[in-house]
Amino acid sequence: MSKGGRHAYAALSVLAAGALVLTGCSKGGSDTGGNKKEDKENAQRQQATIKFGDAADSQGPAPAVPGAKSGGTISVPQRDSIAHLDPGQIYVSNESQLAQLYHRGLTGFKATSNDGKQHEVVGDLATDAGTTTDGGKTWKYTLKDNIKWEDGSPITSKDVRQSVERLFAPFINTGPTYLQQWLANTPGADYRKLLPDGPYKGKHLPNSILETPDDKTIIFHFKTAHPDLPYALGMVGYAMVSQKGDTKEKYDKKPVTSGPYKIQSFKSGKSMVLTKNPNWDPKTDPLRHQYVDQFNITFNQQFEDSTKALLANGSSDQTSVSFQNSVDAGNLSKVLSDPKMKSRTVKGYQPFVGQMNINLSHPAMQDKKVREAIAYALPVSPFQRAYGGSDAMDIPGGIISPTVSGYDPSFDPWGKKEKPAGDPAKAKKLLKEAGKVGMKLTFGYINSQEGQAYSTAMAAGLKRAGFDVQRQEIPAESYYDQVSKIKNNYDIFNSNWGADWPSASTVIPPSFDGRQIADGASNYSQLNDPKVNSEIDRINKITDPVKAAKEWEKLDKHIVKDIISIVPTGYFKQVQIAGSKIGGLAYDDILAGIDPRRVYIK
Amino acid sequence: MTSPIDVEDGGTSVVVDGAIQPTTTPEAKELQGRSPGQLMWIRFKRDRTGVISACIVIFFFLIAAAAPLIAKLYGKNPYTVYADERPDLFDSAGVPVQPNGGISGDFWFGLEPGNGYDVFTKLLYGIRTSLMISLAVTVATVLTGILLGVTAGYLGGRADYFISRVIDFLLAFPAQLFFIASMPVVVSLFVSPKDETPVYVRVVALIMVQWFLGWMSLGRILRGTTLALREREFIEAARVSGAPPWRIIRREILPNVVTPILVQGTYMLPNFVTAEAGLSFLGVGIVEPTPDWGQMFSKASTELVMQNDITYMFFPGISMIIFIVAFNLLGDSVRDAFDPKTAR
Amino acid sequence: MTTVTKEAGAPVPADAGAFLSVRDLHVSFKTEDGVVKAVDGLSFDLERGRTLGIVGESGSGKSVTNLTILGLHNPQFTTVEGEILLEGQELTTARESQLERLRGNKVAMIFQDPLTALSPYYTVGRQIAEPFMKHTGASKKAAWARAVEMLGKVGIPNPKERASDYPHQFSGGMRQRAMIAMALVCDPDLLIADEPTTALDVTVQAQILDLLKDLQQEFGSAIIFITHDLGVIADMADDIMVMYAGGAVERGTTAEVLRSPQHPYTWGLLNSMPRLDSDLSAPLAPIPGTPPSLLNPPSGCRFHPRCTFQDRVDGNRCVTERPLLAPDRASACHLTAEQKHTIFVEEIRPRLG
Amino acid sequence: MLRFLVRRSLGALVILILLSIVAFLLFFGMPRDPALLMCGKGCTPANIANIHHVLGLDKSIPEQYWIFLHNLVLGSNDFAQGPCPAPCFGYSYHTNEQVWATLMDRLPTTLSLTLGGAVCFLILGLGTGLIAAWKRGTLVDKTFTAGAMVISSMQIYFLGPLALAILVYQTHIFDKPAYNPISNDPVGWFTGLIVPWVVLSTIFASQYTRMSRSSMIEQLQEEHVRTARAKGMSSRYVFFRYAWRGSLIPIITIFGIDLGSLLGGAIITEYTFGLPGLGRLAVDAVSFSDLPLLLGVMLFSATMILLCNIVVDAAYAFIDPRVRLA
Repeated sequence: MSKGGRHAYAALSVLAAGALVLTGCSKGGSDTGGNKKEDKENAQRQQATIKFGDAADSQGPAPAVPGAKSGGTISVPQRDSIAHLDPGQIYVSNESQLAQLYHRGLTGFKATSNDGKQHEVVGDLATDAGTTTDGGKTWKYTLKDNIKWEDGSPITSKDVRQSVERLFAPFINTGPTYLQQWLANTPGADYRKLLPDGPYKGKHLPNSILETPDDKTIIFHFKTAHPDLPYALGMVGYAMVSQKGDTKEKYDKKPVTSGPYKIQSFKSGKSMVLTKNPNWDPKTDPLRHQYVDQFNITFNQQFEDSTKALLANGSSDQTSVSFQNSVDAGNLSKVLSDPKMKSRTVKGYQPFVGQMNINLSHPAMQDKKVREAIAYALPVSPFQRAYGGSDAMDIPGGIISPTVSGYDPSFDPWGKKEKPAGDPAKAKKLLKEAGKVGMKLTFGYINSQEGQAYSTAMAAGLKRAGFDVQRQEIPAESYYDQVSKIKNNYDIFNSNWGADWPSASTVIPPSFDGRQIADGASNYSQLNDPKVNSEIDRINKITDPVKAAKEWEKLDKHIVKDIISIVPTGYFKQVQIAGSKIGGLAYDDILAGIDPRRVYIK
Repeated sequence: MTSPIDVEDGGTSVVVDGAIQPTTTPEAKELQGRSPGQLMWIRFKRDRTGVISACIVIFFFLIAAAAPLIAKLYGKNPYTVYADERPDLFDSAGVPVQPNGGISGDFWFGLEPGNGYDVFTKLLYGIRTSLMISLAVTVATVLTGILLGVTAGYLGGRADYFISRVIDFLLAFPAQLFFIASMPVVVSLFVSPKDETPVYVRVVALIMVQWFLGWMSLGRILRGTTLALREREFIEAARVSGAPPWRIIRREILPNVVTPILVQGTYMLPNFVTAEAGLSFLGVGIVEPTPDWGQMFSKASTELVMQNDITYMFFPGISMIIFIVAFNLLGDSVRDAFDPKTAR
Repeated sequence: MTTVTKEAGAPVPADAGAFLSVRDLHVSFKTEDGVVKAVDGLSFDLERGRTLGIVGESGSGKSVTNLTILGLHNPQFTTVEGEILLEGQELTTARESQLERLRGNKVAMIFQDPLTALSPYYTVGRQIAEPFMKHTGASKKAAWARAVEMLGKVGIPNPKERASDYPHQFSGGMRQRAMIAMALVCDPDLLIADEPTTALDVTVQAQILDLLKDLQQEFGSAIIFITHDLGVIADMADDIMVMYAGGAVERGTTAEVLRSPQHPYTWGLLNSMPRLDSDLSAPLAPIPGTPPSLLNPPSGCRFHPRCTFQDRVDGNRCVTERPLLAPDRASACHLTAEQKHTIFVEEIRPRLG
Repeated sequence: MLRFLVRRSLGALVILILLSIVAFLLFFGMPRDPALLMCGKGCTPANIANIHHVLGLDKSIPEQYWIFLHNLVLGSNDFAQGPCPAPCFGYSYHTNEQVWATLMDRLPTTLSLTLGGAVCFLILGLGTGLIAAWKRGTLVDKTFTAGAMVISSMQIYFLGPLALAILVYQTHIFDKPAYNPISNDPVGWFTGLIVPWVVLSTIFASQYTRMSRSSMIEQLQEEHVRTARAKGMSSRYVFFRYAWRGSLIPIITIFGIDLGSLLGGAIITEYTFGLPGLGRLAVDAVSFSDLPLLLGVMLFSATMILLCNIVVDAAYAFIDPRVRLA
């Protein structure tokens, strides 16, 4: 449930290029200290991994937010308009975040602490997170009683079947593809061959793949074990679509909702009004509350605008909160240095980790000394700078970010925390040893404002170490399509990968499984290492998420330090602020922003 | 027939009977028999504003031409990322920690927020890029304007009709929109999207799109001038004497359209400079790290600069104002020198 | 009375009787190329009811003189010295508001090209009515009626309808009639007609001249008639003043000047004019050379570079000494009266036929 | 008048059709495939082909153009997203919104920016120009002329950020520019646009100062103006009644051009101030290879230019009785 969708990220970059402020920029000396403290917190977080909840955990209603009151209207300024209302099309984080209020899926991530840092996966429409008896090949779900669509009709397994089968239809093209690939047991986009027209031309998935023996029961059959299914089904992209109400493409404009709120009106690019859904029964829902009567959401509200209004805290702004918007970089130090204002803020990590991919398909890059030299030489400070400094970006260690189970804050293989601008001397020495001083290094960069900024500085850093860097711009919209081609010209290029759920299983396998190498696949470095492949298979079968997380972190270190197919460039962060009358404020790591389900008016 | 002295004007026109011929003014003939070029030069030299403006314009072209030399003497280049070389001068967001954008003895114009390029050399090279492009566009548009304008005016008839309609059509184009939309297209004509876009391709593309929508006004003026010249006796005489059209155009018409070309040219160039900078400002022109005037404005309009380092935006801003003002004044002076009758 | 002519610069008492008296007028313009002396020491007088014809080539200062009378020069660039007395009132130093009261009221002007001299943006009627309203304080309606009346008087058919036409809807002759109507709308005492017929074709020219004469009789105005056409002036003027390079070179009654001209320049003018009764084989003889630059006028007699008779003057006087114009019937030339007479009778008249 | 309108509209129509063809061809020259953008994760050639089919991009260019024209005039119900009444430019590839609706949605922003700015710069520019012409040669004139010269050499991309930095970011005197519909929030509408107005009108006004000054001075030298003075009309009367009227013609010509191109999208202004008008829309359309939107913006923009041209020509007839419309 993240904006890990690469096209979404590319699109965002384009938007950002248009003078939007994600680009960030902070005042001099705005580092508010406390990095050490954060590291400590992160270390604690490492132990707190995500468990699969049982039936008891999955029972509604959700635990009450302390001090919560009912009633009132919250206004929500958001920067980016929602493009999709059809759950199958939802992948981008701001859409997922809002969709928490009106779409429900089989499972969901339940915050087990009031700060939104600890979670477990529980059944949402299902009675539990899912049960498997064969290590993750077969998963059984049972629907709860009294679950209804907004029109009052019950949600049945027919709806679930419809929701799954329509994911194969051609018009569903922006949502996640895990479930489809698992069901079809194919990588890439070949899954569409399984049911090319979706359920609309009378064909359905056979019982050997998806079984719905009665109105309440759903059984998924996979050829290989997928212990992560409960996580995956918690994505809004796999939320339920009403079989009766399925209008194909038009569903994207007018979906049938099942959450505590229904969509009263939606004007793309402008506004959206959510009102209470009377057919939502809190007793069936372990995740959501219905404290507020109404949400008035307005789009195209830039970071500075929302920040400014919320800082001013006028009477109408007191009950206002943006789920998406960060505090704009210009106001960041002001907000963080004023205790009164700081009390209204929450901060946290976004799921993304920036990483410089080294294209292993190029012979020149297969020399480990060269890769090591790149790793030492590459400045990561430009990346931090381009996105607004230390309040918006952390200097990274490995590729498992602080919000993903297994993160190790002490991991810093290339000394970037000491020397964020790189270590050209060391790199030059390595390059000399390899006999490759002055070698050509083709650097593909995204043609966005940030991309231009950091790539020029990174190139300059690499040049100091003795590389002959050739920068090649790639249009932002097709950036990931270009770099994900098996045959591409780029020796190095940056990509930002975000976990789709807080398990390294959505980080390491997509990025490093050598058998996944294909045009458009996300193993950008084209790493095909037998040890890595076998480790991925081994860890993927571990059904205990806590144990799995430890193993993933070991593999992370192996890849980053010993194989060097990527060099991490940064952990994305943000600070958000709310009006003074907003209660229940929490930065939810999974949603990568303020949790909309628990806010209330004080 | 008499043309009374123009009292309102305060009369530079002691000029008497007869229409003013493009080649000579009767006054000139009477005084010393100087050629119009000499006469223009004399008038121009007398115009103090014009001479100062010309000096400023020449200064800009000189520093543009000598940018690499100046940078060498100064000991810096516009590509060094001082934010990484001298991290002590910047905070983590790339803002110079010293006041006034980090102006110091080392960095005369300070440092650029972000990657921390040296503003002084960046400005020099930026002026160099912008002037080079604008000069090329001016030359291209002038040549096209001459070619099509004179052809239309001289040939008349169908060719004239056709060219005039093309001019009308192109003038109805939303120019800026067209620039933005066509820049990627033109770039893609030269390179496949997978490859690096070399700087020269962007430069060529910028020249081409601006040229495409830049020549019409001059073309129209030259068409009108040629149309009028065509009816004049000396052209008629040349034609009757059997001179080929090409020769007539070259020997008789071109020398007589030098004035509008020179005057229009001096007005066009600064317009191309600002248009080019506008495109780079919108991000479709020259991009980082190639220094460019417009791209510096683009940088200046980021929140990073507007919030933290307002000093930075003055360097490209003031230098461009000086350049444009000087060039426009020069244009006025050139026009006045050629045609003293025009009211100011 | 004929034109009162006195020694240049001689003071004239205000009660001398002259209606308009110009005394030693100097007008110069500052230009980028230097100072242009457009009028250089000009004096003349004019009585009520008389017509003074001013003849000269372009740039001889005719128009400038008359614009200066009305104060229509641009004060920023122009220096005016000397006196212009209208009924004893000094005009060169008069305030703009005083001049405004005079213009179109006591002194009116008719310009050469009625197309450019009439505003294209307003109806003819309005343009005629405007000064009437301003100077007489008449109502809009009364002024309009007056405009229609004037249009009728100058011979525009259907004046009621035509008054609400725009100038471009009029023919050239009608436009000039409208100009005249506009000039005469306030019964001016002095009418300055600056080449009023030059832009018109010959038949219309004659009509306009007749009209002017008729109107002069009716209104009794004095007229200054500027032209370069001696034929026209013979018909119109009582007196003639010939101007060259900013100064008067000869003056006298029409008959005197045309019958026995005394100045080589006048001879030249007459020579260059075709006549119906002249021998067709006799060529016209234009004056050699071009008018002098007023930026840097020739020394001595301004006409000397073009004068074919300067060798008949003793010594170098034509080049060094500026000849003065004596009062009354006179010419500014160093030739003796006898020489003038002989040359005219023997050399010039035969050629004129 | 009617004949004039018909004739000019037909001419404009021809130009618009030619323009749409050029825009169409331009788009197909673009290096980017909109399908790539819409394809998302797990994109395969088959997927792209499918999107091409859905968008109608697999048809020949003339056919696509014909469909475009047909939809524009008659509307269409063939779109998967829903019905599309005429004038139908189709649905945006990127936002899935009706292009016409998007244009109409953005129009108020551009309209507020442009018309508000135009009122300011006309008053300011003509006013200062007239004062300078009235007092020509004096210190006031020289100050105005020099000031206008310098300001008109500034560009929106310099003065805009400068004004933002000083008035908004550093001193917080004004709000960051934003568009609030006037019907919802008249005060917010005003305060949100005041900085762009100031910048826009300063730069444009300086040009009008120079133009109206020189045009006035030229008119004051006209013979008919001299005639009016010779009639004894007061300087003020002559200045405002006679000279001013004639000086309007070149000003109106330029104003028509300026207004037309501003209404068609003040690209740099909107980009500088982050205002979501037609100019921003155009930039977005290009960067997303959004053909329907691009065509919509281009044609709308050109229509504005042509419309203003026609209005200007009609205005000539109003000012100058010599001009007849036919």
